[in-house]
Amino acid sequence: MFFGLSEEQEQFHDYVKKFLTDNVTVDEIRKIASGEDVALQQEIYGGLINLGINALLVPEEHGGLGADLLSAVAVAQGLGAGVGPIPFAGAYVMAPIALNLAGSEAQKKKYLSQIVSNETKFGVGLSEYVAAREDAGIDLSGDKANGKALFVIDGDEADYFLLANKGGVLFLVDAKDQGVEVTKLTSVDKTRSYLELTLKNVIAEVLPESEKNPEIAKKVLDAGRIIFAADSLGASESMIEKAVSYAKERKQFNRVIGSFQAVKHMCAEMASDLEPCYAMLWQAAHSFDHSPEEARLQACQAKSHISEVAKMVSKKATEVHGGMGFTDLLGLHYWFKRIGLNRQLLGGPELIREEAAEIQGFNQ
Amino acid sequence: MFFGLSEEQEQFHDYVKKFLTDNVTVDEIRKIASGEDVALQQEIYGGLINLGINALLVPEEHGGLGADLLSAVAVAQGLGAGVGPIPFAGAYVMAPIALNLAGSEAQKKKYLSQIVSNETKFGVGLSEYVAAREDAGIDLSGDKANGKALFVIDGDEADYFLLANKGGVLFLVDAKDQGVEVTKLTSVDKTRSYLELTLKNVIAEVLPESEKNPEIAKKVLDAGRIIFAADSLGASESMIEKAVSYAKERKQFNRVIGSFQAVKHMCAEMASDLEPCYAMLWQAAHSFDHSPEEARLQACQAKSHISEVAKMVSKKATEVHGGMGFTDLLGLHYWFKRIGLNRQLLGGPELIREEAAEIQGFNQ
Amino acid sequence: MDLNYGAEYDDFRKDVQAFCKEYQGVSFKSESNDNEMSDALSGSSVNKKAAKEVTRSEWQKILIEKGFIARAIPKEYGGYGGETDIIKSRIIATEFSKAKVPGGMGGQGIDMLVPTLLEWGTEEQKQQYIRPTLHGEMIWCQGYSEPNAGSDLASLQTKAELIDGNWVINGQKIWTSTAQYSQMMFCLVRTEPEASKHAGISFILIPMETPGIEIRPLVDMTLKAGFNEVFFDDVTVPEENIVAKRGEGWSVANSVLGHERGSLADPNATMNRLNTLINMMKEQTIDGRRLIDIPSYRDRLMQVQGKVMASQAHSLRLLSSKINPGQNVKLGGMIQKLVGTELRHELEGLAIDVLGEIGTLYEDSPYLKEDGSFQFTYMYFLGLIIGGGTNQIQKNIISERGLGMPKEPKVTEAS
Amino acid sequence: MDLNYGAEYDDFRKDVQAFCKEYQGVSFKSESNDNEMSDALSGSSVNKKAAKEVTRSEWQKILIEKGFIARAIPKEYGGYGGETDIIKSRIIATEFSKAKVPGGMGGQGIDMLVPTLLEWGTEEQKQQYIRPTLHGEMIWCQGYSEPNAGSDLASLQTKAELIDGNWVINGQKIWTSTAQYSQMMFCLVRTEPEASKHAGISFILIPMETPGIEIRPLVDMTLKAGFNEVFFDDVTVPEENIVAKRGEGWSVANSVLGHERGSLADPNATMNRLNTLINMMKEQTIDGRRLIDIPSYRDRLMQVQGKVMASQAHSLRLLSSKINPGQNVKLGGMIQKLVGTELRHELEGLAIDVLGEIGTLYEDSPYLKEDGSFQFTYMYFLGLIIGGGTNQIQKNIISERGLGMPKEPKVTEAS
Repeated sequence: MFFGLSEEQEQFHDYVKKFLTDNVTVDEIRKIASGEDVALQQEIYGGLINLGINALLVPEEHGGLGADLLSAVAVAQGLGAGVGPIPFAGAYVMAPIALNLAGSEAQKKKYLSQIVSNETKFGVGLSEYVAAREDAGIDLSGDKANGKALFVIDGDEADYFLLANKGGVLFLVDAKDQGVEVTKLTSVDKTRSYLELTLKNVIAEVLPESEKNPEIAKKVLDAGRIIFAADSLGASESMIEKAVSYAKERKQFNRVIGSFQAVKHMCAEMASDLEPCYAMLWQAAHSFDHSPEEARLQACQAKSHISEVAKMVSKKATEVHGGMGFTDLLGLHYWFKRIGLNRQLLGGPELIREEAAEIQGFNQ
Repeated sequence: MFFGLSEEQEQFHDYVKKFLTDNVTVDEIRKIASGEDVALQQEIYGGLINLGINALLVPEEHGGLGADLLSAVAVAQGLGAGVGPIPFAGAYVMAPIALNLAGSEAQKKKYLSQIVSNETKFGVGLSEYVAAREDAGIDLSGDKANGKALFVIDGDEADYFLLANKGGVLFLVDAKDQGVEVTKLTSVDKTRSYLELTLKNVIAEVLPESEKNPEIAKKVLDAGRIIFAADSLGASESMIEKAVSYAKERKQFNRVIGSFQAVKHMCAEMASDLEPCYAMLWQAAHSFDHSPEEARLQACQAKSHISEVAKMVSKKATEVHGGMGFTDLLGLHYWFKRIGLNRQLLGGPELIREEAAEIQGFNQ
Repeated sequence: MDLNYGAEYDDFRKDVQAFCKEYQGVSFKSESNDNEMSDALSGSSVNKKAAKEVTRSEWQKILIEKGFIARAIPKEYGGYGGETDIIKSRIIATEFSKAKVPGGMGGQGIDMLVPTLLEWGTEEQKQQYIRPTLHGEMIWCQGYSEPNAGSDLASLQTKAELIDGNWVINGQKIWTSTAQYSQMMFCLVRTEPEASKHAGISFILIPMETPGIEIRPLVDMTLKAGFNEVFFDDVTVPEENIVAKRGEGWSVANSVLGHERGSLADPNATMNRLNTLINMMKEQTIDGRRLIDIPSYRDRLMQVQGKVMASQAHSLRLLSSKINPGQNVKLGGMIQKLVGTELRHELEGLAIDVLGEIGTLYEDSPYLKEDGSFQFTYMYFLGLIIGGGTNQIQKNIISERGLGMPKEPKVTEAS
Repeated sequence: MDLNYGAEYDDFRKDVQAFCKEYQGVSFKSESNDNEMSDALSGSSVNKKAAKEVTRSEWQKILIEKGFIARAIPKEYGGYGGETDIIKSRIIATEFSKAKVPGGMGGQGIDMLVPTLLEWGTEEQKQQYIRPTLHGEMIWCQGYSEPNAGSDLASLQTKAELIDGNWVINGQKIWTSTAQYSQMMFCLVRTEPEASKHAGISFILIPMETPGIEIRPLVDMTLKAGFNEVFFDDVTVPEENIVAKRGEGWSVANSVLGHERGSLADPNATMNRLNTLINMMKEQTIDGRRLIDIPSYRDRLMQVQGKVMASQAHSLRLLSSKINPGQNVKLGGMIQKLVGTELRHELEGLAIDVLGEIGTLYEDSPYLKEDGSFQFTYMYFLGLIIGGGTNQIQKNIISERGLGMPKEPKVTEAS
């Protein structure tokens, strides 16, 4: 019996976290966020692709590493810890899982190996499936898709977009299709891409199993939620580390502020609330692969609970930094904003808790 | 322009608070709560009746003081502050308001003057009107009432019970009616009476205006909620006072514990959250008499918000007292339990917030 | 309880209403130092289509002439020359807000420097600075905080030495808003290095054109609001630019500091924002369901509404205590900054949550609600939770001065 | 991640299950020191109709013989004489809980004194005390806290002087649960008044029959649970009743204190309570609406469920760290008392809220749900938030030992 990340997963995590710490200083994040240094972003992206994060969840038969979701969680924690400015949750988790579960043999063969070779990149837009805002929503008739998808993630250089209609039918559209109009959306978190798609009579390549089994779209969603929870957990962990070490150095009233009980207790509260989240998250990821009957509830609860804890951490850690926490100088706000965006992606806490109740049959 | 309790209301309040501080020590509360000293309870009751709390809300034409609800709030704050072990919210606020608004001229003449002379006492049971639990509920047909009323307040020595059916029709039943079966209920707060009534073909004396105007029952409810909010506010104020003064005396680690930032901040948090509640409460009471269109929302929000603040205060103040807060020695728990009971009476915060939303037309 | 202001004030209100009617739709010829988010912060909606144009400075003069601002400031210094009347101030604020007519200028010159000079300044200083400040022709910034003197402001190290009848200033200030637009700075400097921490500080007025001043913009987490760092390298100003005596700077600063703390989170602005949020929750939908019909959002909304109502009622009680000297609400005033900033931050966070992914949008998008101001204000009020005496410091103050709890034992050596 | 325990453990589980089947319905011949609320505290439901009756002591012996308790305690002292195996412990706990078969006795003798003696005791002490303690024939109470030594336990003042080969003890203890049923007390006393605070304390065993001991019940806010004050007036016990050396008492006490802190809020008990709450919310109604269908209650329930799930998963991680030495979860162990007690208090408070007025009932009423245990446990866990090192002290520990933050500067004189 071993409850936790395996040695290999720990290594994955530590590598990602260290890679970002070493290669992505706050100055560099700033340049990437402002769009000033696209080359740098590409370089970082390349470095992490070299590690194989793209191949992680692709089955071995298609050339991937065939790892489980917990391995992806280990990576996501590292990306959150270093506000990794690259695609992951959509492109390398939700897309391969969707293709593998819902794709035809031909589709799997074609696309999964292209994910491994990184020839083909996928943006993912399930927001309308989760909760449609404004006049968004996609109408799928035969092999034609029309409508609007908001908040597509990982789509900046995408060759294809993985989308879903309200019924959970998953399909791909080619980014080069004439009917696809792409608009960039700017969120608070500029380290990740965020798009709006307008589809006019676009050819939709349906992943056939998703038509037969609406549980597949839910499963893809679970995976995405677990990954965003992992990202927020990693970001929270970093914010606490930064707050604690700032409090040990910063002096006011002839003392390091970390010797004031108020500051100490804020740090203790953050750490105490975050600590059980690791196990919660890992259990959800483990269940995703090994105890599917428990996975949905655990994924929902992990996403909503960790989002709440992370919000608290993002506020308190900023407060511990005092005025410096509010400036751009330390760049602490990149973590704050990362947590802020993750919180809303694929459903905010209230909506997900409604789902958690539904899963347990609590809603009439 | 003057926003606050008038000098007279302040005096009322201070008198009640001082009367209880002087006459009702923790030892005496303990005896009253355990039912050991009924005579003492009667004595206290008598002392407060002498002050005229029974006549407060009865119009002058019926021999009362004709005061406004804010005066009753001043009294209720004092009762809460000293965990006054006497009837008030039901017997001397809701009952006279109900009789005055909904009674026929004959009923007013008869009952209101009897409230002033304290010949007749009223228990009040509106719980089923607010939110019926279990198989409770009262069926009113013609002049006969059948059913069960839970959580009747102020009913220990009542001559009559003021009740309502689900439609808000208010009526009186004679406690001596053979069909009235009274069972005592024990709540955590043993300083106040709590009854269950079973009615079998009991003669119901309807207050006729309440049949014509269902707003009257709501108004009676508003008054009750404002009074319970006032009681919790007074109890919270006392708990903070006790916590602060304990923290100034108790020493640990060679310091008074009130010099520890953790303890200071707990006290500051309690005080900061409670302080705006005074104005909120007074405004609600003032609106009850002078701006009826604003009163319902203000009453709901005052009851739910102050209940939440009081719950927080009751926990933190106990924590500041450390182990002594948990014992019966200081009797702090009488305030804790008073706040606990008030929170649920006439609707807990969630239910009342639902009503607050309804009042504003937010529910579809 | 008496919520009526009386006949005199009813008449005054009519005057104000008439004025507002006359000037409805007034707008400003563009001047530089407007903050694009100032409307979100003040909770008001922007009146974008304007009928009449005046300059900020002209508008100031009109308002002073009517006694709507600078009411209690003597005529000889450019004020209206009347009595302080906070009920009238409130009536003005309410009616201007209702009619969406812009109020007078704020800023650290008018809010802080003018009252300071009235209390501590020499006749020459009053003559020289108050009028142009009131007229909006002299903008001031505040030089208080330093990188190593934040919560512990009194440990500030910027030094001023009196050399040949001039103060020669060296050091650095931080969190200096509007420094880049200001003609003047009022500044706390250490003039008596031998004296104890608090007794060594003086209050000095510095023209921002003086050679040796360097202003570096300090970008904050919103990437919008304008703070600065200001560096002094042998900045030389005349000896008479000191306000009060040497070493009295701490007292001078404290005499108006409380005022700033209270004004950081105006309950009326918070109520306006709440109403904006409610309207938005009635309009926006998720899967066709109105946001306000989603019970868990609605319950949070009701919780916030309760707090906002309490705050607003509380501000009336504070107002009352100012005009009814017997009313003691000492603690009531102290909590305003703590409670107000936390509440506002919570409210803006709720707005983001109900908007979900739309709530994460920022800067520029057709889907932005209220110009993306919820995200901006959510962060900005986190800044205010920290700034102006962090809320941890506020809790110290409330417990010590409000509840009479003992100070923490002093520590002399750094641990 | 590997949640399987392996074949050996699967077999063991089967043995336990067979045992549970055999003893299903076992109950105890009434003995005095049962706490009527202990089932609510442990989160289990009471099995009121019993088939077989045994005494507590007989049951202890059966369980020891099977190795279900006292597993790693040497046979010579009355234990099973096996190896510590926390997976087996967990399997036992799980299966006993499922089958509603009562577990072994707890209490301060078995949980704290026995491990202390095994580590620090002389051979004679081990021989004399461990066996009867394990068999439930010797009940212990703990004499640590004093009225003026709560959070600051090391400042305790109860004095023991060595006079003619006996310890003569004077002073007072508080928070002594089960004192009235105990044969023995293990007690911290000051034996070296000249030494520094922590170095002056010794750990002494006191028979409760010794003349000069007075026990006064200490009623707490629940009006139920049994704490006591214990007074010592020239209480005389033999010199050899000291455990370890003079002045080592603080180290002795600390070697098992951590254990107590962790066990104050068992996540499995919390999960059981959550399930009880969920079932109740499905059954109870307001105006005919099920409680669980009221969205604001349900949302709070889901929030609490999230925390409970996190806690339960966390306890698995802690278990794992004990059997996989490389796994470092130092901080993870430290937070258990803080997080667990707060969560349980919150959960019980939610149960009261959803029950509304019914939730305020106490002691005796046909409408009581779960015997009124929600109110009891709500208060009891507030007591645990305070007791066993208040949660403020826990935060000090977490920040200092867990996060490496500096201690508060020491103050030598009282302010």
